[in-house]
Amino acid sequence: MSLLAVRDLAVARGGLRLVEALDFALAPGQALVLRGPNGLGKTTLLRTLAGLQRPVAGEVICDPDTLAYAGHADGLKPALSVAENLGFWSAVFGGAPVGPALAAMNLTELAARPAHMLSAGQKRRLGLARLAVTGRAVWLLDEPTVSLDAASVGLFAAMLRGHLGQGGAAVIATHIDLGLPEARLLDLTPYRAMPGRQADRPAGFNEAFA
Amino acid sequence: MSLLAVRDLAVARGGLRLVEALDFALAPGQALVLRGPNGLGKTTLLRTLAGLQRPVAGEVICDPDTLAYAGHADGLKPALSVAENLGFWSAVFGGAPVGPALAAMNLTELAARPAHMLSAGQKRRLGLARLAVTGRAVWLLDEPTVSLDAASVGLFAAMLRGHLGQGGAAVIATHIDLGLPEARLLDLTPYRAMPGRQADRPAGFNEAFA
Amino acid sequence: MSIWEYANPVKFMRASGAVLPWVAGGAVVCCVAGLAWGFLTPQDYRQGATVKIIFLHVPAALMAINGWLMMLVMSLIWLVRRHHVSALAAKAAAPVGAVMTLIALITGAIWGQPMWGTWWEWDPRLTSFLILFLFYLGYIALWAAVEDADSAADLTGVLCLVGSVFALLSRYAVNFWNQGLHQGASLSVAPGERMSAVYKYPLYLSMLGFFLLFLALVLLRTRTEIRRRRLAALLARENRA
Amino acid sequence: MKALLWRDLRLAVRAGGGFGLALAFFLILCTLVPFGVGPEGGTLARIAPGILWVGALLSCLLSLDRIFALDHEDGSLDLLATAPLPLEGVVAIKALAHWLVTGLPLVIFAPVLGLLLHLPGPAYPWLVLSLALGTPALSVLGAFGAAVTVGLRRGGLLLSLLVLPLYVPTLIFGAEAVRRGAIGADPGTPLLFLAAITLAVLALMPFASAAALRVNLR
Amino acid sequence: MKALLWRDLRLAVRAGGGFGLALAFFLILCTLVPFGVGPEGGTLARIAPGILWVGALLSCLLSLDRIFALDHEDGSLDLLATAPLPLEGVVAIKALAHWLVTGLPLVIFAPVLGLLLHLPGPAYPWLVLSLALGTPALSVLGAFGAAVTVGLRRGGLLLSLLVLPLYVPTLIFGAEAVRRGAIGADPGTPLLFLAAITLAVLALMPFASAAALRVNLR
Amino acid sequence: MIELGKYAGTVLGAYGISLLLLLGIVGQSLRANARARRELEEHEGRG
Ligand code: HEM
Ligand SMILES: Nc1ncnc2c1ncn2[C@@H]1O[C@H](COP(=O)(O)OP(=O)(O)OP(=O)(O)O)[C@@H](O)[C@H]1O
Ligand SMILES: Nc1ncnc2c1ncn2[C@@H]1O[C@H](COP(=O)(O)OP(=O)(O)OP(=O)(O)O)[C@@H](O)[C@H]1O
Ligand SMILES: [Mg+2]
Ligand SMILES: [Mg+2]
Repeated sequence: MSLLAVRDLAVARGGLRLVEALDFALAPGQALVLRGPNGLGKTTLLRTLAGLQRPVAGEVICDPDTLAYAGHADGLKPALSVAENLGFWSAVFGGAPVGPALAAMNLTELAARPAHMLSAGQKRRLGLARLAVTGRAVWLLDEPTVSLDAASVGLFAAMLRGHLGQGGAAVIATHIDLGLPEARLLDLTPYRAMPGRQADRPAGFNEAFA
Repeated sequence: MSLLAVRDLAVARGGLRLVEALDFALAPGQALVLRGPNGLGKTTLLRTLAGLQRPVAGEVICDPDTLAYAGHADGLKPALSVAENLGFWSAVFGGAPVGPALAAMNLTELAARPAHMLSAGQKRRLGLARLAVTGRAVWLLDEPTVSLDAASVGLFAAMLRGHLGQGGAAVIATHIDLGLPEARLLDLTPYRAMPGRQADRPAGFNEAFA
Repeated sequence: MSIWEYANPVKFMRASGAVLPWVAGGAVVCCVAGLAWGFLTPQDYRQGATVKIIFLHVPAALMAINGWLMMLVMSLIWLVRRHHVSALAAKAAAPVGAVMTLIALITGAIWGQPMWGTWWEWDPRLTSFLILFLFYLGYIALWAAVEDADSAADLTGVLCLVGSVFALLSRYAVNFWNQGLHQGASLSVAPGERMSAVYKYPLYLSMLGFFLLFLALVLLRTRTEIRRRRLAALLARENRA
Repeated sequence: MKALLWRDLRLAVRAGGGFGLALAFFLILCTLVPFGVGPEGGTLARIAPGILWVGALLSCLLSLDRIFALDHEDGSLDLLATAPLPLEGVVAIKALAHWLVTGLPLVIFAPVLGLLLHLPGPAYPWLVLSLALGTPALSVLGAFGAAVTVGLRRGGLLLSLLVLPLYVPTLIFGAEAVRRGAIGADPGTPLLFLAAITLAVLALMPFASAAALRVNLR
Repeated sequence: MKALLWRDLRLAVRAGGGFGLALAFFLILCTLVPFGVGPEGGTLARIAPGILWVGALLSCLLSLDRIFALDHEDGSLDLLATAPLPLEGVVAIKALAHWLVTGLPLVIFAPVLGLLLHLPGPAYPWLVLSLALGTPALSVLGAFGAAVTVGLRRGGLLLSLLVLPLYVPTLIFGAEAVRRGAIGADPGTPLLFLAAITLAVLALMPFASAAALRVNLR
Repeated sequence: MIELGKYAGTVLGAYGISLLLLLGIVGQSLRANARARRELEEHEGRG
């Protein structure tokens, strides 16, 4: 059984389709790395998978309660400490302990520091540690290693590998190499939507009137 | 003559020194790449060089009117178009034409699009194009290639090389490889401040009372 | 080959293009005739020449309310059926309705000066019109503020629904708050103090004129909005390609 | 849900004392009015119920945009929308937190400000009661406005334009109750209406707000 | 400098019509007060000068945090601080843009709202004159408050707290001038004080604001 | 000429302002429509 499958999916942003005719399935233990030039629609695709916007065509087959999304922004509260930030998300997602997650991203020493005192890379690490406390099986990650130094990229790869090993899965949009040779690569460039092709139902105003 | 020189510099954030005893000079045509693990103080150092905060000790020797800073945020107005955003900064910095800058970062086709409709990488490209219209000699860049795809990193490297070729200079904090073999590397790790060492003048409340 | 050839916007453009000249012509004829006739009516024994204001005031007030009702219906159609033209029609109706409200308010205020001796009185009818005007302003401002057309249509639709409930609620609240000076509905079928025929027929005519004018303006503005959207859509598509 | 409420309250207390600020604004407003209107006790006493209610409404209004804006900016809202909480619940909790931080302190301290404005004696219990009944509606309606305008830059003023007309019925019945209390009349009817409005709003608005939020997250 | 003014005005017009919004808020406020205070013309006429001035002040206040907050969030402020403009000039220009967008429309439309509140006839010219003299000071003082609170989350209410006390003298003299105008007395003295305050504030505050900004950028 | 009596200013003012407003919205609608049509035709003629 696949954790996440996508059938003939088309996603749109600003009322225009970006990527279409996507088909893939993700079994437990698999990671899919999305590639493609800037502005192709990777972020849009991930948000659609996460259920934040609806697909224009096709369908996403998965249980929404197995998904954890991590976008460009980390969802951190500057006034709360590292441990409090993580503890909140843990409580929301059912109460996994925060200790191991902090340790996995090497944040234990910073646990008491308010988030606004973190550097760019430390914030990102905290954002990634959140994934570990969600207890969700499918991680949807949008450029997770932005601002991370080499050592932290290694930590992240190790955490991801552990997650996959426990039967999780991940979809990752990134421009740089993650050091995950076992991940499947999916270049989205061939799926770029053709402006000509029309659908039965317009994706929005832009398609209804063009 | 060097465009930017630093003598026995120490910088602090949140009242604690991060990096100290820094000495370097940058001649026209030179680029300096700052390396160091997350949270070491690269951003803080760049902001000090830009004059946004004062050094705790030592001095920065340079004409502030030769500096252009580009931080984590790009300074874009979502409601203005790409060309208007760039045109504004050009007007502020003395009216360099925006056409070549747009072309350099492959933004000409997007010129009329409002900035809020750009993807992460497109925004960043616009932020970098701004540097070209400042007409400033020394660029201070904080992780300039975040979110850029490989082609755009190439564009940026080409623009930077052009700038250096015209007698400019650059200080760049980054974790990834820019494809600029001629740049000087400076690993900041050895300059990490020792908590024990006391200065004549405390950097702030935290040092004054420690 | 584009959806433009057979989908709703095309049909709407064709139909409205055919109807619009007639509606507009009727509007001009009825407005001019109604208002001119009204202007020539004799003076009322109590109100003097000021009765003539009624031929502006009442039709405008009616269309102000009907304008909002139309927006409500159009918003519902959009929210339920995702019919793009109806969202644009709701958008097009708002400024027209707001102007009608403004006319009712201003003529009322001018009328109030001789009749009640004050430009403005916090009478319930007047007050609830002022509130209606505020709802119109909020609706228009929201359309202007949201840049993505799809989100703007959805958000203004929800606002229109919620606003309708609260406009009604305010009407009753205001009534509770202050019993006013304003005329009751003297055009109603209730016997007793009925308006004399001298004033009634020109009033009917100018009401019809205002209705047609409203319709013509909404059609015209909807056509404008459709054209704008089409241009934006074509540009967006070119940009993307 | 409880975690969310706790976090919001903790943030309110920690980030620059949101707790006291609405109150402080209320206080300042009630001191400014005499400067503007002139200090005669008679006039002040007459307008005190209205000013107190308008003041409560404005100090509620000023903090509205923070209900969702911060969470939207830092991405928390995206994450909450994919979390195992219904979005309606999130909206309701955030409105509750807003009320606890702004509405409740107003209810408690309004009598003190009534003194400043020479509010007549018999009106005090009705002032407290009407505020207690009415301010929850203000928070919930405000959350709707905040949900509609989240993500819009310079949403602040637009938010006021959208929300203030929605506040009219609450304001009318609230102030009317206090006014009747002040002159010794029976404030029962307006209070009843006020309670009815609040209940209806509490029951229905979270759905509209969640719908607006979903649109804005897309 | 001109480029900055133009950009700010353009943003105000474009991003949701900031132009009309302060005005709309003013209008709403002036309609809410009678709901609170009651509809009697006499009471309203008595408090109209004060309400109009307090309303102008509040609608100015509500848009203050946008003066620097947006520029700070998106990093423009960092870049402006390193640009070849003196920071004092940046502050002054931004205050000017704020006044053009909020203060000026208030000055122009205040008489209409005076009608709603039954402001007595002789007061109208003084209302306009006092607002024209006073609102620039409101914008400049507001820019100072915005500079102090820039970068603080939930700065909105804190900003009000800081700025409202600074507004008190302007409010007192402004409202007093209108009040005197309304009863036919000579409003010369308060107007003179008002003008003096505005001039002093215009000359001095940009320096304080720039200093505060520098601290917050660090 | 019709007789307006002492209310001439009132009545004429009401009619004047109302007609001005009506003409305003009509004119604005027509102009906006003409402009939208022109821009659209220009664009379609080009592409
Ligand atoms: C700003 C002020 C005013 C507003 C907003 C206003 C509003 C309205 C509205 C909404 C109606 C239509 C009611 C309906 O058809 O059910 C109406 C009708 C009417 N108004 Fe006014 N009004 C104002 C001032 C006045 C004044 C000062 C007078 C005259 C003394 C006046 C006289 C009338 C009359 C005679 C009708 C016709 C009533 C009927 O036959 O239904 N109004 N007004
Ligand atoms: N406001 C603050 N108050 C106190 N300390 C802070 C504050 N902001 C950042 N710091 C701390 O200062 C240190 C340096 O931060 P800085 O942003 O300069 O690091 P950096 O080298 O740029 O890291 P990165 O590669 O992650 O961007 C970090 O350890 C951080 O935790
Ligand atoms: N609000 C919007 N309205 C219209 N178009 C938009 C909007 N936001 C983004 N776009 C466009 O949609 C396209 C896809 O954006 P998206 O963010 O999904 O790209 P991406 O693949 O994640 O790019 P990047 O690698 O730069 O992050 C881009 O071309 C962008 O310009
Ligand atoms: Mg992206
Ligand atoms: Mg950094």
